[in-house]
Amino acid sequence: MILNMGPQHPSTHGVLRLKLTIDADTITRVVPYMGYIHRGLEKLAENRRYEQFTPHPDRLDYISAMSWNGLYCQTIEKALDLHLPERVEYIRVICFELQRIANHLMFFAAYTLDLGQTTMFIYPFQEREWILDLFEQISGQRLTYNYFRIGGVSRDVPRDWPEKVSRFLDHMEKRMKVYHNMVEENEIFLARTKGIGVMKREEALRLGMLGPPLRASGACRDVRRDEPYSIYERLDFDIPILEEGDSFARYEIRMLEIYESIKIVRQALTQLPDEKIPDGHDLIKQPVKVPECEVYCRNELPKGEGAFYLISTGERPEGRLATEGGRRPYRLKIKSPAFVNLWFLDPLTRGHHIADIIPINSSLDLIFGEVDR
Amino acid sequence: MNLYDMILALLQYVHINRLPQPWLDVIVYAIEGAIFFTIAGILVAFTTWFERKTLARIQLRYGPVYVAPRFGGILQPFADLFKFLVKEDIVPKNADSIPFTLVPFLLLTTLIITMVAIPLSDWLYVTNISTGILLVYAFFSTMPPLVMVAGWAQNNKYTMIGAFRAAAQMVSYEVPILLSVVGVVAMTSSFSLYDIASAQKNYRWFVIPQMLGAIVFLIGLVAETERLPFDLPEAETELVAGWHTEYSGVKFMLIYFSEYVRAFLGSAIAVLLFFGGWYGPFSHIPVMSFFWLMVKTYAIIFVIVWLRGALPRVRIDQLLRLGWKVLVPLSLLNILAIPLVVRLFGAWGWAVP
Amino acid sequence: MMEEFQKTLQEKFKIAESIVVRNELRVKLVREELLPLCKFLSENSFDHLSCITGIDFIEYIQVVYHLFSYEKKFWVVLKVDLQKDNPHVPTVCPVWPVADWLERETYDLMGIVFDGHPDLRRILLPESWKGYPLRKDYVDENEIQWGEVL
Amino acid sequence: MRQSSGGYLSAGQNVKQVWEKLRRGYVVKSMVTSLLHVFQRRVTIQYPTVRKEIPWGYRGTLYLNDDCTGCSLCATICPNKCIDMIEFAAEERPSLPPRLQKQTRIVEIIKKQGKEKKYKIPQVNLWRCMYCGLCEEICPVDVINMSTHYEISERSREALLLTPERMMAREEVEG
Repeated sequence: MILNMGPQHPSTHGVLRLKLTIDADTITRVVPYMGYIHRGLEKLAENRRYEQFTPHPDRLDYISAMSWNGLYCQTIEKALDLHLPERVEYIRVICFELQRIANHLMFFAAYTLDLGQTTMFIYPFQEREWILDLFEQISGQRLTYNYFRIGGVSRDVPRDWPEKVSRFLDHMEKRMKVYHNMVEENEIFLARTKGIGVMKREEALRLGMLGPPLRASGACRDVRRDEPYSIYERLDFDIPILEEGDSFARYEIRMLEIYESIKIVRQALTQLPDEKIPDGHDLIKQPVKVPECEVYCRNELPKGEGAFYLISTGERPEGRLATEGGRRPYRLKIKSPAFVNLWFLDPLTRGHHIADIIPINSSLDLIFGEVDR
Repeated sequence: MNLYDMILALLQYVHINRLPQPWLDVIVYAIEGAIFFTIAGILVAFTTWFERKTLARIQLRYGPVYVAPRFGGILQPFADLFKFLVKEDIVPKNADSIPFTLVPFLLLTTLIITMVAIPLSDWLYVTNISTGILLVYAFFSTMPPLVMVAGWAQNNKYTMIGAFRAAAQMVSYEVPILLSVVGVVAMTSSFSLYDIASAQKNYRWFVIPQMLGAIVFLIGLVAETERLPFDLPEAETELVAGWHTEYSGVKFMLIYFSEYVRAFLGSAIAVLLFFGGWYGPFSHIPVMSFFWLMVKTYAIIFVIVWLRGALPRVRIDQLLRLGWKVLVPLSLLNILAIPLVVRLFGAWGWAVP
Repeated sequence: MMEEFQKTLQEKFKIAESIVVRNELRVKLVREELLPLCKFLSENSFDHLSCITGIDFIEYIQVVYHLFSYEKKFWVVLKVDLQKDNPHVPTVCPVWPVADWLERETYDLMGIVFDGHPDLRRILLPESWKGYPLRKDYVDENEIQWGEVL
Repeated sequence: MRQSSGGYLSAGQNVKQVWEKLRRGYVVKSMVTSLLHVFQRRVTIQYPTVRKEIPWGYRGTLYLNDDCTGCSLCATICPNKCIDMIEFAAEERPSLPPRLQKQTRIVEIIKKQGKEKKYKIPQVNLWRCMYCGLCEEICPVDVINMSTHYEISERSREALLLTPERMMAREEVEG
């Protein structure tokens, strides 16, 4: 039988359509259809100036807008060969890691909700809400922050902000125990997720999985360590690895990453230098003009390795296709981790029950703004 | 003095008791039924509010507040009722409209009939039927075929899968439920719920001798009423809304209401069978006996809601495995132990046939 | 290390142009050489295909592969120039399975045909879509102009 | 094909497995944890009656000050092109309500330049705005600003058009 799941289905996390071929209760094939919220961001980028495009990467993965925004700014800075003030780098890393925590909490809430544990939807949201409050205080928005600018941040963090963050981290560590009790000590949860959708290390590497699902399969690949960007070299943190590669491991790896992120933010807060940094008003006065170059910049986003590939032709093409003398990208390719990880839905779900598609789909942590772009 | 006598006395007061006996019975039972169903209906409506409010508290939310804000939104069920009544009643184009329309009504009817056998207190009952518990389960088990018909009639793959799941689940959980009751029935040598409850006077609750039976019954109850963690037939993240996906408006309301009727009646039956019925301090006062039954029933409903607040959903194969491999053997074990239990607890004052 | 690798590649394959920028080894080659080179790379620890990009340079279309080696810690960027009117390139799916959807996306938005791809359909746009939106000469007939909306 | 239900276990293994699960508490820990939350403070906010505190620098709807020089920088930076520049004659040029008016530069300029000159003032199509705040940042005279007003749902698109008069009047913003 062919069962059509989505695009309006409660557990497809946005607008994903899955065409399931099922044999009684066993899935034999899954064909995902996406593109329902394809907005053509790559084409959009070709028609925007560099500084104009900064709000748009937020809309890629609206659950971790900070990370995408930062990645975009880093790409342009790499092309311009800009060196940022220390304080900006530290603020960015703090924001990246807080965003990672927020993203994983959101993942966690959605995951448990999909398995029917409605209460666990709202518990992580308390902490996520707290992070949103922290971001709201620095950026003025709660979801699509548009906080980073090419060469800096839109405004310096308030004086008491670092202290608020560290208070949040203390709270977060305490709350982790509650999550542990609610989920890992729950045999029904374990029965639903352990051994479901197993992908072992070799296969995951061969097929090219990304991000936390890959690390849950036992491969230690993290851009923060393998190709350090920003100030990650100076910080001391571990990359959590699990061997099992099932839905439960994909959940657990994120919980471990939250602990690591807390560690990173703590260090960054203590090292945060005090200096005057340019704010958005200063930065926007200088038009961004990228010379002829090509840049591939990637980050470890909460959902995996994401990248921008920027082609700038400088002043070259003129006429209708002009890039305003290097003020617009000639081509900006967006590489999204969720797009790659969605591909794994088919190999992971084969041979499982219909009900198992829910934990597998959720454990990949997909977001369709990013898949469809 | 029970409800029948009260109504009879009332009729005497207004001098309508000169009618021949069968006609008088018809009138009395009609009035009795109306009173009983009104009370039960209000209680079930209250159950929906109780569940939403309790769940909200566990989840750190407020729950309904806007209708009767002073009383925590207790009139919300009636607001919902009006909302459902004014909603558009959609019959899908390709659905088989006659069974589609019939099922919600039949579903609620079968449940309302079971109320006949369930006493809500030592005076508030329609009639004392000698086959009480069997009658209740006979009507409860009309649900799987009705669900199958509904799932088929809606002409939707999700409803069909939901209906299959519902049927499989209910059929496999009726077995342990009925087997778990055998112990209680053997101890009182009666199928009547009124007699079973009456046998638990002086705090001789059957939950103590029939511990195993009570546990099996309660787990089975959660599965029978399709609550989390066993709400697979309507697992909203998998099957949208399970076997009643296409229902809307009044029909959906009937299904929704019948779910809560089942939960409420199931909990009441559990109390009557295992938790001492209406007996409690001062239960010789009629109002108090009703009060104690309600307190116990809502305590069980609270546990059911709490389970919903704490647990994720199991998978269908795990559910069936639990039913057949754990609950059925346990209830059989319980039946095997009856002679021993009767001898042992008979000595301590529990009802012995 | 990168220079050594560059030399090895130049010896083994016909490479039009290769330069080293930062930690990227940018290699330009003809499409006949692509598949053998990819096989060689994947045997030499380049198991991470990060991105496949199609770029419309008006006169020609370029397809770019970003490969990273977690052992050697540098990138190899393969570039193949294709004809504008009929861009064909062999698929790298057998070498890196992750290329499946990346190639489909490139086909969808840029119109590059990957020969031998198991399932080359549009992925983000509907099947009925005409044209390839990321090409510079793409004109959308149904485009809504700003200001018409109100 | 992978089988999710696992292989068959012997009776002894089965009992052992069940015992292990029971020893770990089965689901008791999560049930107790969830029940303990009953005693915690509720986290949701009863929105229309209770409101969250809006921090300084919130990016809400736009409003205008009197000093606009009509430089059009905001219109050029806006990524969604939602700002149009509207031309006004001197006497029609909207101004702040009297209680907010002070002797600003633009008033002097108007006095000096006379009434023939046209003045450009931004108009915002709010339904297209994404509240990125770039117009606020680029404004050289700090005229266009973002308020803390965020309740902007309307029944029509026309109602979302922030004309210069509306932006100057600031009724919604100060509410």
